This record gives sequence, C-alpha cells and structure tokens, in this order.
Amino acid sequence: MKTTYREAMRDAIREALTRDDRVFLMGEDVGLYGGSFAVSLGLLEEFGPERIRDTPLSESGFVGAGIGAALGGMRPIVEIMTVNFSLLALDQIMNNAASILHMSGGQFNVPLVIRMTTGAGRQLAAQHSHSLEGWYAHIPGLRILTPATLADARGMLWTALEDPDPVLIFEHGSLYNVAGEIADDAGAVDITSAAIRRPGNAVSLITYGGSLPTVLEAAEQLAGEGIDAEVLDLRTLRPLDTPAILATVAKTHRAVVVDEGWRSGSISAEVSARITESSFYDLDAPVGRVCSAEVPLPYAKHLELAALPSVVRVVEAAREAVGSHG
Amino acid sequence: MKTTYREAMRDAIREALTRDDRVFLMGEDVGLYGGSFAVSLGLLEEFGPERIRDTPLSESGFVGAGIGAALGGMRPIVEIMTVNFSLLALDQIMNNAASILHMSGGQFNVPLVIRMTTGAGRQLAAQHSHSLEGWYAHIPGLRILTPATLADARGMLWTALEDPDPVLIFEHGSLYNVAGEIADDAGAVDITSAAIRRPGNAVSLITYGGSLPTVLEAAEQLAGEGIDAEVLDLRTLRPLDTPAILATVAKTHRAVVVDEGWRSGSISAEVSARITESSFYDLDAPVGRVCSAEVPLPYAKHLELAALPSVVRVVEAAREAVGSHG
Amino acid sequence: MNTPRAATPSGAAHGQHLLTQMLRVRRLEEKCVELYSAAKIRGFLHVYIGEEAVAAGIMATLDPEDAVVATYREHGHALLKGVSAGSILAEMYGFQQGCCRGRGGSMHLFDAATRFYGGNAIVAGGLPLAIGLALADKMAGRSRVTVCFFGEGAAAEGEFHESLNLAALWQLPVLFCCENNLYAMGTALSRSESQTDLAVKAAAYEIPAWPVDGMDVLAVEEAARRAVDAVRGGGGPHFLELRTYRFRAHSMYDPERYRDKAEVARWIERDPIDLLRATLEGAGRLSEAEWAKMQRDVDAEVSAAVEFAEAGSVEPVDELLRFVYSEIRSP
Amino acid sequence: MNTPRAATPSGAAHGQHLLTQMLRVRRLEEKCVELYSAAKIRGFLHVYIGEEAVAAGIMATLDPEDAVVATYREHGHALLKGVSAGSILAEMYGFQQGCCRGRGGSMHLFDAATRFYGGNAIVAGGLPLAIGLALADKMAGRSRVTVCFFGEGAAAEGEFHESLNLAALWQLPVLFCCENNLYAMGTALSRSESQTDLAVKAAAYEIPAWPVDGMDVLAVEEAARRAVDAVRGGGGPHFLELRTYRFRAHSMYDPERYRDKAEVARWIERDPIDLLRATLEGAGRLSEAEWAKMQRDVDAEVSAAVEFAEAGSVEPVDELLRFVYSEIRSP
Ligand SMILES: Cc1ncc(C[n+]2csc(CCOP(=O)(O)OP(=O)(O)O)c2C)c(N)n1
Ligand SMILES: Cc1ncc(C[n+]2csc(CCOP(=O)(O)OP(=O)(O)O)c2C)c(N)n1
Ligand SMILES: [Mg+2]
Ligand SMILES: [Mg+2]
Repeated sequence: MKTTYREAMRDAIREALTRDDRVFLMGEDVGLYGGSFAVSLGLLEEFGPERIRDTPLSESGFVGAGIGAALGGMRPIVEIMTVNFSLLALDQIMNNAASILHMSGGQFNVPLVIRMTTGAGRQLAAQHSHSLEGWYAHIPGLRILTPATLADARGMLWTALEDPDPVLIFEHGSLYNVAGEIADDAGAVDITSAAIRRPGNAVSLITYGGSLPTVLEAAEQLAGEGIDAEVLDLRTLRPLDTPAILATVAKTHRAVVVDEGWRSGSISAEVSARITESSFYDLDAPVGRVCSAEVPLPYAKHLELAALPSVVRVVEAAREAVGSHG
Repeated sequence: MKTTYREAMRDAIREALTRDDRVFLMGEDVGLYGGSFAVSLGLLEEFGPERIRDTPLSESGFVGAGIGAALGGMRPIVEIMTVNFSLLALDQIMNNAASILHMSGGQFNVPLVIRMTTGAGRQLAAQHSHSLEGWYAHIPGLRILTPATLADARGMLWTALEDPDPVLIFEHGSLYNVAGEIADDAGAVDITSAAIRRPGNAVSLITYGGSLPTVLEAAEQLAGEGIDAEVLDLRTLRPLDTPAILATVAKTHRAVVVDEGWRSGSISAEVSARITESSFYDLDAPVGRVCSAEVPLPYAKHLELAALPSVVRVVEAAREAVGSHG
Repeated sequence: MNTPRAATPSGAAHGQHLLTQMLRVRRLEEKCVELYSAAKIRGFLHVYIGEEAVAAGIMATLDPEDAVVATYREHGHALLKGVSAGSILAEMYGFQQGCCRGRGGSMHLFDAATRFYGGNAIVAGGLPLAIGLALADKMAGRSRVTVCFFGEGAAAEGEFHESLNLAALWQLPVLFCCENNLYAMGTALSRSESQTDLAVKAAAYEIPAWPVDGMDVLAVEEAARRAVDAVRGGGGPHFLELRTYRFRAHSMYDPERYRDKAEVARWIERDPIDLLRATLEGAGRLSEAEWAKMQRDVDAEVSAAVEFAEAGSVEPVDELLRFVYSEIRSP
Repeated sequence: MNTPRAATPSGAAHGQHLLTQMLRVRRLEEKCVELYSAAKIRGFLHVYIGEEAVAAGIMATLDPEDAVVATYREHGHALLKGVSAGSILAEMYGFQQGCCRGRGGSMHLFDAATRFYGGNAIVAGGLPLAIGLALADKMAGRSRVTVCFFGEGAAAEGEFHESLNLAALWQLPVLFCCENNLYAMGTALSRSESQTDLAVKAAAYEIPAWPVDGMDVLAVEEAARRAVDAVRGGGGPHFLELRTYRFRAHSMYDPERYRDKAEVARWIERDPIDLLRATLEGAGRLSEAEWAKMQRDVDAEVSAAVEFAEAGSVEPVDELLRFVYSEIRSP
C-alpha cells in the first residue's frame, strides 16, 4: 500500500490508541492544531481530547507527567515538538526516566515513549536544527530509535510501547514527506537490530535516520564508479547492535560512519571506537566519519548545506577508505 | 606554598574578584552557606552579597541571567552546585550561551564562566554522580576545562575569565581535599593544551580531571612491572588538543583512554576515533578505553566502585595494549 | 501502619497513634545520624527531625492505595507510608535486603507495595512525576490521591511552576505538600522568593491553598483531611504550606552558618512530639505508663531494624548491570 | 528612529510618528510574506501583523541605550529599535549584508549598535537573558532599562517563573512585555493556563503588573511610559500584559484549524493602524495628504530595503566555521 513517513507514523499512533486504552498521546499542539508536523492530524476527532492531549508549553512538566503516568500504569506517548526543546526536559529524561528502574532496585519500570522531530536541513538556524539522538544515546536506561524507512516509521512505535522501559523515537524532519510502498499488513518491527539496506563488499557505510537517503544515494553513485558499498542502517542507537557493525566490517574491511550530529562526541565516534576495539585487525583503513561541521547551524542555505553530511562528502570519504591500504 | 585544590580554587576566585570588578560569583549557597563544597567560604564577608550572590533554586534562570550579564558587560562566574543540576540549565547553555555569537554573526560574545562539581565516588547514587563533562564537549561554542592539578585549579579560572566565549569548568568532587605545593606566584595558566604528567614510552594513558590520580597510580604500578607508561592529561575537553594526543601515540604506538563518563558516547570514544583517523598506521594495538559501567550509579559502595574506572582496570587495559601486536 | 480514614481524630487511641508515628520517625532518624557517624551509612544523609508532624499528619489521612512522592529527606515519609524500618536501614547500608537492593540509598527509597515513588534528589524533580501519577488515576477513573512532598526551596524552580499549572489546568487529584522549614540549605525563604507567602503563590494557579502550623500534628491532620477529601472528591489539586523547621543541619556536612542557635532553640520549644504529648497528657489521654510503653515499642522497632540491617549482605558485584533495563519484557 | 522620551504623546507629530512606526512594521511584514512565497526567504517566518501597536507603543518610550530582547516574531521589534529594514531583509535572504551576516535568519535578528539582543526561537528562552542584562546594569549603576517581549504561551514555561522571581527578588530594571495574542500556535490561553489573567500571575511575584489594550497604541505607550519610568527610577521590574491578536497564521505552515474566521474578522475590526488613523483624522491631526505621503514614504523605505537585500551576496562558504569562537581574544 502507498503511504508516507508521516502517515505511517500516524497509522502507528492510531493503531496503538486502538489496541490499548492505556495509550495516549500528549504534547504541544498535538490535538487541535493537528501536530506541528501534522503527524497527529485528525486523531483528536477520532480519540478525543483526553487521549490526544494538548499541553501548555512546559516541556519538563509534561515529560515528567508522562513518566509519572507510565509509573501509574498508562502507556503514554509524549511528543516533544522538536529535539531542540527537549533540552528543557533533560533533567526528567536522565534523572527520572532513565534512572528510576535502577534507583528503585528494579521495582519501578517506566514504560514511556517519547517522540520528537530531529535534524536540520530546512534553514531553521541554530536553535532549531539540532541532531542530538546520538548524544542521547550516551544515557544508560534509555532506548534510542531512529526510524529511517516507512516500515520502521510504521512499525517501531508499537514495539516501543511494549517495551517496559523508556524509549525515545527520533523522527528526522526531512523524512515526513517521503512516500512509498509498505506491506498492507505492515506492523510491529524488531527494535534491537541494525539492518543492511544495501549489500556490498567494498566498504561499509554505517548510518541511520535522516542520513540514510543521503548514504543510499552516495552508494548508488559509488556503484557507478565500481565501488560496491554496503549500507548499514543502525536503526537503534542505544543499545547499538555491535555484532551487526562488526559483521559488515568483517566483510568489507573498511568503514565510514555518517551522521548529522556534530563530529566531536558524535555517535560516529562511538561506532568508530567500537570497530577499532573489536575489529582492529580486520580493518584495511582507518574508520572514516562524515558528520556535521562543528558550528551552531547557520541559517543561510549554502552554509547550512556546507555544514551537513552530503552525498559528495560521503562519496569522498568512501573513496578515501577504499583507496587506503592497511 | 602549601594549598589544597579547594583553596586554590578559592584563591583563584578571590584574585579574579580583586582584579576585575566586572567579575562576580553567583549560584546556590555560594554566600552565606559558604558554598556547598566550601569553595567560596569567606568570600561573602570579603566581597559582599552583590558580588557573592546567592541565588534561589533556579538553575535555568540564573545560568541564563549569567549569560545576559555577560552580554551586558560583566564577567560572571556562575556556580552550578553540581553537574547533576546543570541538566536543568542545558537549554540556556546550548541554545543561548553556545549559540549567540554565531547567530548574531559575531556581534555578541558571551564571556561567561560556569563552574560545577562533577563526578562520582562518594556513594551519592544515580542522581548525584554524573560525569558529563565529556558529554558537554560535544557542543560547539563552548570551551570545557577539567582542572586536575593544584596549579590548574589555581590558574585556569583567570584564563577562562579572559576568554571572550563561554567556558565551563568541571571540578571533580574527589579532588577538593587534595593537598600539595604550588608556586608562591602561581597564576593564570594556558587552557588550550594537554600536558604530559608522566613521560613514558610503552603506552599512552590519556585521561583528565578526577581520573588523573587513578591513572598516575596505575602508571606507577605499571612501572613496577617494567611498563613505562606516558600519562597525558587532556586538561581541556573542548577543543581537544589533538596534536598532543597524536604526538604521544606516535611515541608509544599504544593508547588507553580513561574517563569517568559512561562508555558509550564518552569523550574516550572521541579520542579513540581521532587516534584511529589520524594515527592508524602508527598504532600497534587497538585503542583501549576504561570508562564507567553503563549504569545509573548505584549507592552501595562495592557496586559504585565496580562501576568506576580503577587502578586495577587501568593497569589491565594498559597491559593488554602492550601485550597486543599490530 | 496507615490510619483508617474513618478514625476519630480526637480519640485517645488516635492521638496516641499520631504520637507513635512521630516518635517512630524521630527515633529512626536519630539512629540514622548515629549510624552515619559510625560510617555504616554513607553518601548524603538528610534527616527529618523537627518536621515529623508533617508526614505523620498527612499520612494519617491516606489510603494504602494512595501514592506518595517525596524528596531526599524522605525516611519518615517512607516509614509512615508503610515501608519497614528494617528495609529502610538496610537500604542505607547498601544491602540487598534494602528496599531498593542497595541501589538507591538514603535519598532514593522506593517501595512498590506501599506506592512510595521515592526519594528524589533533584529539587522539584518529583512534582512532574506526581502529577503524572495523578493523571493516570484520573484517566483510569480511579479515586486515588497522589501526595507530593517538597521543600519551600523547590518553589523557585521551573518544574514547580509547570507542575502546578498542569495540575490545576487538568484538575488532577494531587495534593501538594510544601514543607516550609524556612531554609533551602543555607538560603532563607526571604532570600529566594519575592513572594514569601507560599499559599499565595499556589493560589495564583487557582489552586486552593492554605498554610498550616506544621508543628501541630492535629492541625496538619485536620487540614490534610480536608484537602485529601476534596482532592479525592474530584475537587482538583490542593496545596498545603506546612510551616515547620528542621532542628538539625541540612545534611551531615552543614556547618549551619546561616542561622543562629537562638532561632533553632525557639523552634525546638515547639517540638511537635512534645506538643502533642503535652496536649494528650493535659487531656488525660496519655498516661505515664502509656508513654513509657510507646517509647519502648518504638525503641524495639528501631533496634530490630538495626539488627535486620546489620544482618544484611551486599549484592554480588556481578549484579552491577541489573536494573538498567527491565528483565521481563512485556509480551 | 526612537521617539525621544520627552515627546508629548498627544501632539500631531507624535501621533503621526506612532502611525508611521506601525505602518513601517506592517508593510515590512507584508513584504516578508510576499518574499517568502517567492522563496527569497526560507526557514520559519512568523509575522507581527495585527500586533504592531505593542512594539510601536513600547519602543516609543525607550532610550537608545535601553536593551530589547524579543522572540522569533521580532522583525517589528528590531525595526523599531532602529535596525534598518535593509539589513533585516538581507538577513532573511541569508546574505552577508544581513544584520547577522546570514547566520540568524528571521528568528535570530541581533544588532549590537541598537542593543537588540535577539531574536530567540526557544519560547521563554529570552527571559533569563533579559534579567541578566538588567542585572549588569544594576550592578554597574547604570539607569538603563531592559525590555523583554514574549508571548502569553511562554507564561507556562519554567523559565518564565524563574525569571520573574529573580527579577523581583533582586529588583532588577526590566520591563516584561507579555504579548497576549490569545494563542500559542494552536493553543488558546484557556487551554494552557489555569489562571488566564496574566497580570494576576505576574502580581503573584510582587511585580507591579497591569493589562493594556494592545490594539490601542496610545494606551500602550502611556502604560509603557509609566512602567519604563518606574523601572528606570529604581522601582524594580514591571509587567505589562498587552492584549493583542495576530491577524495571520502562526507561521507560514499553519492551516489555522484552531480558530474561526469570524473571530479573526472581529479582531481585524480593531486593526491598530486603522484605529490610530481614525483617531488622528477625527482630531484633525492627519490629513488625507499626510496619510498619502506617509504611505509613500514607508513604501519607499520597504522598496529600498528589498533593493538592498536583492543586491546582497552570500558569505563565502569557507567562512562556515566563523563565529563559533570569537576571533579577537581579550588580552
Ligand atoms: C535542582 C537541584 N539543585 C540543587 C540541589 C542541591 N540541594 C539539595 S537540597 C537543597 C535545598 C532544598 O531545600 P528545600 O527544597 O527547602 O528542602 P529542605 O532541604 O529544606 O527539606 C539543595 C539546594 C538539588 N538537589 N537539586
Ligand atoms: C521551548 C519551546 N517549545 C516549543 C516551541 C515551538 N513553538 C514555537 S512558537 C510557539 C508558540 C508560542 O506562543 P506564544 O508564546 O504565545 O507567542 P506567539 O507565537 O503567539 O507570538 C511554539 C509552541 C518553541 N519554539 N520553544
Ligand atoms: Mg526547606
Ligand atoms: Mg501567543
């Protein structure tokens, strides 16, 4: 069936609301406005204002309320309009959501899902262009999902809601309009493993989320040059599927990690470090990284584009990895 | 002259207040209480309540006020009692302090210093034991300092105050009582370069802050086993002194990075990735990492100790690096 | 250990029950201080001595199914919600017999059986949780109450503001109990709030709010009963400002430079235990012998708790990584 | 472009000045919308159409040395604080001739020369900055005022609460200007605040606060003058609730499902420009010819600004990493 990423997310939310009446959606403008990215459009009419719950501008308050509601037996889906505003809720996310299970010696789990839009690319400038999903992946107790495909947009939410622990879902803003086919009976998907989106032998391009289309395009271009790249979609940034990472490197002996976070301390650094730790003697070249420039994202289009990972930069990094000899 | 880390910090603050009347100290209980770690003890009497300014419990508010005051021509030192509470101020730190210079096209710099205590080791459990300085180092626009020695405790603050941009100083709680000698005229120190704290040839142990004493002890023990480790104190986590990192690796061909952050996405990952990127062919062994276990820090002493980097773990990692052959 | 809601607040048995509850907290806290000095307990320790009337008066009005969220000064709240003194002490020993298997320590007592949701060491961090618990009850149509304790220092935090607004806007069944002991560490209320009348602050959210003499357990109980009944009856959030005082230092590290001994002494004259005892004795509702027995019983409970804790054992180190993620994943 | 403080608010010249100021904002905003449709401007664009009386009335009472902090809906504030229309438009074109060299865009206009401190796209994120600027003035003994604009939606955020308390506690020279246009994106005030009278909220911090008809620029100016004088005179923070309305969508992406056309139409009947024009004409203080000239002048200014922007150029790409850290480090 034809769908878009946005519709797939909406169908996933609708399905969850229908299947389990402990589920509700809460966030700024999710109801009457229809969601700032129109993801929840129409759901208010369908499910009413209790379950499609508009909140005031109080990120810390309503994220904390989501944690409390989860402790109280509900299965809240909290929408933070964008990752940029999630900083206001970080105390609740790290000190409560991620810690309560442990602090309570296993007594209280927090079955909460937090969704947020992430990423740059629309000239929204420094305060509205963060890509922090890799940064969030530093926090034990959280599970971090980055659906990049229609099937994952459709399927990750339900699995996340079945998870007894807090799950953060990062939806890249550039993906909402992506259209394509999914199976008519598309549903829950596994949220523990990475997926090979394009098999290849020459170099592993490791990425996730909003960068996946860029990387796939780069892989096509590389194929035209006779470089057969394998593309691994991490899907889940915490916990990382290390075996899948090591498996692709064992096959290709070369890797480039691509993500939209700032380079220093990015998830790419972690992937690189793990590869080096475990597959050092498999490697024929240093692990490359293509990340965002270390700058608060500029508004001007040409500068923004220059700051972000691009097909050109991925292709260059792949060529370099392939050209090196260990 | 004899001093302690705590006194050195206090002397540094006193000197700054004396030298420049744009400087003031602001934070929770910095005044009448004397500072929660007694760093500012006595300064209220000396400088009065305007310049040793107690704040209500409002981390976002007073950090933001510090940013505004810096924009208004002051040189504020904002104390966040501990890094754990800084999460409440993250929006101000990332979206304002780190971004305004850039968003304003270079018009408005933010000469603000934020000090906070960091680290675990005193059985304070999950919400009071974070080590997030490496995590903060992800943010462009910030400078991240981690004084580990008495001279740095004494000297980094003034240099930080002279910096036109926001500087975060992380003081590890376990260091305050460290006593020793510093030069009578000890003063401002450079805040851009890493420092070799122990020269050696066999392996580079790269660390900073509260882990430096652990690593130095491990190096002593390794020396007893005939392994001559070089110890590099990063001192500044952003921007990292990459040349110093590469130089020590060029010398020893083996490296272990030690830090108290959770392993995934730690600053150790970044150091490891940089080494691999730039010195891959210098390396005789994969870069090792000794970090904290990926768990919200437990209260029980034996569990907390097991979670943290220790002399034993550093020694083992160094031995492994030395035992490997590339 | 909870008083049934139907209890006559003025009966002798009831009065003695409240006195016992306060005494249990007092003796447990004194023991904690002793054990801290003996290095049996580590980390931060914040005791509730002087403030017992607050937790005792409020808990007396709760049903077992009601939820409590508290702060790092929560041993008394945990005890009076029904967590055993033994499992509290064992927790502070860092033992697996502790209510959180040694993971939480003094600042993070949790107990699922009694719906005690911590133990939160981030000032004001518990308020959003409390309204979320209340939201869950409201959405599920349950008539439970969630009680949230916090210090007056928390009132300056953004999370206080956001939580009160959400609770009022959504008319959630939550009772905010602000323990105004006049200081947040060393910061007096007047140095942290432009408006020092906390009930006025709460009323600005359209939340019914009133101040209560927090040294008078009967006054606390009466106010709490009124508030809890209103909340349970669908009246939306309520707010009590409990005017109290901590007799001891903020924590074990506090040199108390910010207040003078005379002030402390003045407050100690209104020791909530002494006050109720005098009232009961004056009314002929507490004999010498009853008082003696009460003390013996409480001492026995605390001694037994210490014994329980002393007999505890540490969790094997290879359990370090447990409880980061749940072990049982739902179907 | 600022009106000197001594101006007679009732003089014809002054009335015409206010009208001009509002018209300048209106025409610039209309041009922005046009340029957005033509894809010359990108990113998010939030226009101020309908709310012009607020910025015009308040700016008229400020000295050049006073500081302004605003939100992402700040083109008008920037313009009336004295930033040139050309450099504002060039900024939205992403050009180096823009006031932020193309780094900020619509939501982040900054200007050192006029003490315009942004342009902040985090709701309530500007409030702490504003009190910090005021703190700097107070500590340095300067009698400057900092004015902080924000929407009523910001009132639910924790940073609002923390900032108002700090400002009042420390008696800082800051004027809070809450632009209550009734909606935060699609969320009506009554769906976001338990207390919808914002002046009452502010008063709970002991901050003098009063509501003002935000469609009547003379009323705004009068209230602002009173407040600014009080602030400048050492009276501590003040708070104005400006009751206004945005005639257009929240941003360029808003389908406006949350309000009906009739409501918008009712408010448009009180268009602040029409209102003042009618008042001036009624009082014989604005002739047909003067109005025609005013429009021509404003159109000319906007056209010149467009021309300036169109002639602009992009910063070389190798400047990407500039302005992350300062280039000149202090001695
Ligand atoms: C967000 C945050 N900031 C600072 C602290 C450090 N701290 C711990 S307790 C405390 C004082 C709190 O006072 P109050 O809320 O009145 O409670 P009390 O201790 O008087 O019971 C402070 C500042 C903290 N735990 N959390
Ligand atoms: C902290 C934060 N949360 C959410 C948003 C998204 N957002 C942008 S504007 C807006 C509405 C703000 O309304 P209000 O403060 O009333 O100002 P107005 O747009 O009406 O001028 C929202 C929710 C944001 N920018 N910042
Ligand atoms: Mg207190
Ligand atoms: Mg509004």
